Amino acid sequence: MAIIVDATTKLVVQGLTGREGRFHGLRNKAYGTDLVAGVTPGKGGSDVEGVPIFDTVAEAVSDTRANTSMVFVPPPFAADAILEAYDAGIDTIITITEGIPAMDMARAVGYIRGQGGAGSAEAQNGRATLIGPNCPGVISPGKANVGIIPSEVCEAGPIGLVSRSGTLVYQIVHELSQKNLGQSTCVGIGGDPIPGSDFIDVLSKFNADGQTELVVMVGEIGGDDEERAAEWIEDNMTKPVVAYIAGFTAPPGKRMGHAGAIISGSRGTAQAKAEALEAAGVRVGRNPTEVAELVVEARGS
Amino acid sequence: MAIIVDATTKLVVQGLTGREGRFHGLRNKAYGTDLVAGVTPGKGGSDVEGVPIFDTVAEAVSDTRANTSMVFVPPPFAADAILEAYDAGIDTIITITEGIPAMDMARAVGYIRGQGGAGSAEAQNGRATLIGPNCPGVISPGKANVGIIPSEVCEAGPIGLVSRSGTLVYQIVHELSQKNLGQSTCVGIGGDPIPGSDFIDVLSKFNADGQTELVVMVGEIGGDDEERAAEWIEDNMTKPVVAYIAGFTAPPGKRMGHAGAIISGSRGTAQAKAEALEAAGVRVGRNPTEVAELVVEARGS
Amino acid sequence: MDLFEYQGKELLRRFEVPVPEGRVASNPAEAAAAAEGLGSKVVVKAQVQVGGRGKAGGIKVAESAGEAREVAEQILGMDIKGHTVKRVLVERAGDIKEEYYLSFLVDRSERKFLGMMSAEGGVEIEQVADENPDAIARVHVDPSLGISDFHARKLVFGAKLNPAARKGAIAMIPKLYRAFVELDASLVEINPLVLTGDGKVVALDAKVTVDDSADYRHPNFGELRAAHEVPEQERLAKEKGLNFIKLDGDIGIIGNGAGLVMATLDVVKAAGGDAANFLDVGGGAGADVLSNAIEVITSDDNVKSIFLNIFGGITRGDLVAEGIIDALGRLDVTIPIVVRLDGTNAEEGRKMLADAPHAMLHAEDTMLGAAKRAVDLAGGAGSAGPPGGGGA
Amino acid sequence: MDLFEYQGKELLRRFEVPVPEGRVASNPAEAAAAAEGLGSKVVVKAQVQVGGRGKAGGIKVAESAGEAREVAEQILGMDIKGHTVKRVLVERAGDIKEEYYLSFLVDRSERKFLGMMSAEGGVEIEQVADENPDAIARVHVDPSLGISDFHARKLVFGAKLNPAARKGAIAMIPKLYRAFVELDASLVEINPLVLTGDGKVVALDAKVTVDDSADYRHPNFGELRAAHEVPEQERLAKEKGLNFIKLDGDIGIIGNGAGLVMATLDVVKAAGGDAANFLDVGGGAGADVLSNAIEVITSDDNVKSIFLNIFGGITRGDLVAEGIIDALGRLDVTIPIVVRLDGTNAEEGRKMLADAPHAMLHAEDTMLGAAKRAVDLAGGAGSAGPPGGGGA
Repeated sequence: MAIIVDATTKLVVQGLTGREGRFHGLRNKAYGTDLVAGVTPGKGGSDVEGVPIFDTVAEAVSDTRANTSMVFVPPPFAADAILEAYDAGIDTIITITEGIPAMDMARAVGYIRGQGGAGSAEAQNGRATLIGPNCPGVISPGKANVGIIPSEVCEAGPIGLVSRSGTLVYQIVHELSQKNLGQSTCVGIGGDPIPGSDFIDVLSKFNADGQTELVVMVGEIGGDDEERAAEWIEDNMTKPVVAYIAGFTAPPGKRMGHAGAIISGSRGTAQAKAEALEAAGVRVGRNPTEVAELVVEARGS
Repeated sequence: MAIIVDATTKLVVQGLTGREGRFHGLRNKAYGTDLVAGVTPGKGGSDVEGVPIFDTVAEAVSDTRANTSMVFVPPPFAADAILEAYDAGIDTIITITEGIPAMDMARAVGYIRGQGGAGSAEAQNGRATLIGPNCPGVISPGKANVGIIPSEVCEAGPIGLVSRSGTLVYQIVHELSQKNLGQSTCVGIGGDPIPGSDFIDVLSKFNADGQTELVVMVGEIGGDDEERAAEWIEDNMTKPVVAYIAGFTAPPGKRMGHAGAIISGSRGTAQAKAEALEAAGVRVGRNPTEVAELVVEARGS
Repeated sequence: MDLFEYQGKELLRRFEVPVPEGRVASNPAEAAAAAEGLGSKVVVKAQVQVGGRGKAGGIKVAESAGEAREVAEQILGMDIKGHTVKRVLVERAGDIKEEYYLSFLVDRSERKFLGMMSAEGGVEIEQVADENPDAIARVHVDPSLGISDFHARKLVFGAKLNPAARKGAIAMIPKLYRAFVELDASLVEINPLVLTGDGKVVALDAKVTVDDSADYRHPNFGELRAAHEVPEQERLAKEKGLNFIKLDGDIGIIGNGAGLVMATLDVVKAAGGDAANFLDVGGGAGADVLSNAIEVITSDDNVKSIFLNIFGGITRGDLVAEGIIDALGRLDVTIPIVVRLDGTNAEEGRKMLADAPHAMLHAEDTMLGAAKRAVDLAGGAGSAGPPGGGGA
Repeated sequence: MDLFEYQGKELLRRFEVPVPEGRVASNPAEAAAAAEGLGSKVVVKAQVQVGGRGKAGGIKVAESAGEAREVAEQILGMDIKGHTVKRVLVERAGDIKEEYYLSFLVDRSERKFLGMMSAEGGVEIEQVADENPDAIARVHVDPSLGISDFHARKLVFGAKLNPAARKGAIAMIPKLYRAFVELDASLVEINPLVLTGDGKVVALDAKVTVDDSADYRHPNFGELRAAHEVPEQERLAKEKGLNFIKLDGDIGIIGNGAGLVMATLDVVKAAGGDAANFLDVGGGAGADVLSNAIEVITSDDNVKSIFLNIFGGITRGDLVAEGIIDALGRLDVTIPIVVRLDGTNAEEGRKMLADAPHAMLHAEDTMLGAAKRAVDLAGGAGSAGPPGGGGA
């Protein structure tokens, strides 16, 4: 099963002719992902190592039936690219680009998720799943890799992983794989102020996924995503969750690279997040190695 | 049962302190509609014949649990009033105001109905039902009247009525009542370029309504609402439909008062609409009296 | 309101949509001065709101100011499909390489704005739609989201525009969209949009229709409207708050609500008559409005009888009767008026009319009966049979 | 970037948000000239990005230009909670009748903008939120819809503002919202918003935080940024494209990705050490970036050991090794560097390091092992125990 990307993924890369888009797009293809098209306005009709390039996503979808897009275009054009993918009927839009202005994302994410009313934060109302921006993408080991997560560290298995931090995805997957704990899907949701998906969106997908037996969530200081996830887990999650929170020793009020990673008052500290999660029955590891140990323990119990 | 308004309607009138809002609001109340509040910014704390006035719809909803709003504010402020009602959690918003700029309605209606994708024209995605603007409102005889339809001509019964034209609602209801054909609900959807609900929206509600046994739809020249309704009826409608189309003798290209009532090419003529409806199995009367006769006939068959 | 080409272009220019430099002229001397000012070869274009003015001789090139005067003289006063040319637009002539089509309009069924573009411009878009529908690229823009660059790309690449025109077109489309929105337009149509010899993309024609409901936030619309000629009777009716359109028959029609008035036209036709007009007194009309409506209709010599059809909602029957009685009292009415009155306070109204009999006043109970009576009183059925369309 | 009050107000003024007339001054003479220019009683306000400057004596009234010079002399150079006052804002003093609170910010959880207003202004809003949460009116604005008048009314009536201030506040709120959006702000906070004696509603203070990611579309942000002082080491790091923050410990930290660096800080703390800094080389760092990072850290005399923790994704292990070798070659490195390298091309990288031994270079296989080693090499555990929080 897995979530978000799998063997049915037909990928179009927006920005496939760029340096990074090409490198990672072809790397994803080499992994086995069904890369069917690239889009670069004005380069329609050309190809990248046999992958056809189109001028618009609409044309790519119409010709190749692409259902998933990876957005690798520069920040000033990225929100427009996301909206283009949505308009063209793409269901899963994974944005790797870092440094997209929050206003652009607010407009695009708000539009695509639908305006909704109360509870809009709890589930995506819209037709499409957005992941990112400023994220490492999504890998379902053995099925498809869309993004920049190093597939070498991953193994297929029953553990779902969702993380705000990119390199912590790699670190935790590494720890899991070393203990032969394979992954159903690893999802980097990114740490930007306006994320396309948050913990709850991804947890609810894992909850419904047949392959996933346990979920590891990796949070960090700033915002209250982890606290809201804790509430949601308590009310809805039927599978065990193990968590890791980075930033226990981060000084209050210092920016740690992610716009979201600013401690705001008492909520938003690693401490508060860990406590909220533990109160919801989640085991919280103190370091990545301990997380893998807790997973073993949770599966044994 | 009935649709849109009924005995559970708790009405707030936006603009109850205005001349027309007061007249019709109190008239609706006299009919038995549960008028619980009025809203006029700056007049909060006062009352109109015992009906409390609030500064905002949010306060009115919080104090009175109003679930339906009638918008009677002047055109420059009407779209804002509609958005305010939606933001406050109102489920049914009926806008009587005439002369609201189409751009304002495009923004408000588009937002409230949700952006959707293909098929967005076929069903309201949003939480709220919008009726109007530039419409006479909705009456469910014996239950509630929200708008300016003269209740004297109505009787409770099994016939649903939906009309783009206001005065034709009165005329057709009159013809029906004279033949003892009572109405479940009479809905004026208005003839503006951007209507909150169209024929399909209302037909689908009648289709699901236990009280309604047959629906009369009253169209007019311009646009292709009737043609799209015909397609929808053929595929979805389980109850007989009788139609009337005004404007067989209207000269092409002349504006007939409604912005929508402009003949555009071959589609949009009364002729084309009548043919499309008949092809979908709808009986089309040539004048209001014949419509009532066809209803009798359809119910007999 | 449909704007004249020169008005539409003037407004588009404010939104930085590239249009040719030009000036409007209402006499040959002004045209010559305009050409002088532009200092180059010019095009002199009849300002009428009807298609096909090129074929009708309403568009001419002039190499000099003198020549501009001459062609303006020819064009001004011309009749093009019933429209008299009152003004010409004198524009700098450009080197046209290709002609395209571009428009934005309100799409009622989707409740969105629809952008359309075609590489086949300069012809009627309906013709392109019929003969080669794939040549028209379409994109829906959600009003609450607004335009994004991809919408422009979808149009330009979808229409397979010449690569040389891409950049200019992609830059222009969002500007045209903003003009569309901020002008409260229901249509902006550029046909043709041209690629010039020096690689620019320019709106060579412009058809702009603005929403009359938005007049209140466009103080300049009043001035634009003043340039539009309206038949005297319609102008008078408008001044009195009536929605009036002149038609060709001899039975005057007065009703409340556009739908009811259209239905009244239809039943009159079915009864063998032809309507002389469409007159909607609107909702909530009082006595004075009704009285004015009767005055407007009776001032038309073609009218042989009047059918006054009111179904009161906000409109009150007693006030309608008051208006009729007032009109009959202050005007010398010599043509029969058939009155059918129902709805709010109709009984009171009918009683008032019965209490104030007048030789020209005829009451009828039903719409169909009233239509027949009006046709009879006008001198019997004309040529018409029942309206077309399959019958039930 | 957090703007200074004077910068925020200057920007808000462009969006027609009413702010007091004022000028910034960086020395007493300029302050006197500013007061002279304003020609009235003025307020001289320390420009520091920290709360409580009033209590600290950083805000003073001056009746004359001379007095303005005197108070500016007192305020300039003051230390307010660790911030040195480099500039003062000299503003026309007004007659303040009431103080309110108003802000817009990005609400991550709702993915909308949140507007907040309170009739209790001039105090920390967190305090109001704690003591009297109902005194704060909130409204969410959907970014794709934008602001509508009702949002403003909901705030103003919801906050039970003095009726005398309603009109001014309702007019101001949409302007502040537009400033928020068009400035790419993540926060605009007006505290206090004041009602003046003559009935005007004015932003007496302004806290504006803008989104650094949007720099490219705000050419003026560079100039605004220039007014901000940054510690020398951080400035250098930023020039080299590194995300660097100075901390108080003695173990230098280098990692890729903010999350991994934060986790590294945590394991160092758990191992009994304290980080000297936070340094994120970002994604896809090459050899030069790594080499620069080592240079920046080794230039800090407090650093006793370095923990370099890389898990390659886009970042390639071979390039990391190349950077380390380069740094060790060109710098006189005298403190131990513990390297833990995993992920993309990590094997190649580890081999390259093994092939180029250096006395100061120590390889470790795991994050925990590397943390312990770095702490040991720095001279053993300090005071810290494991980080707080309930255990598993």
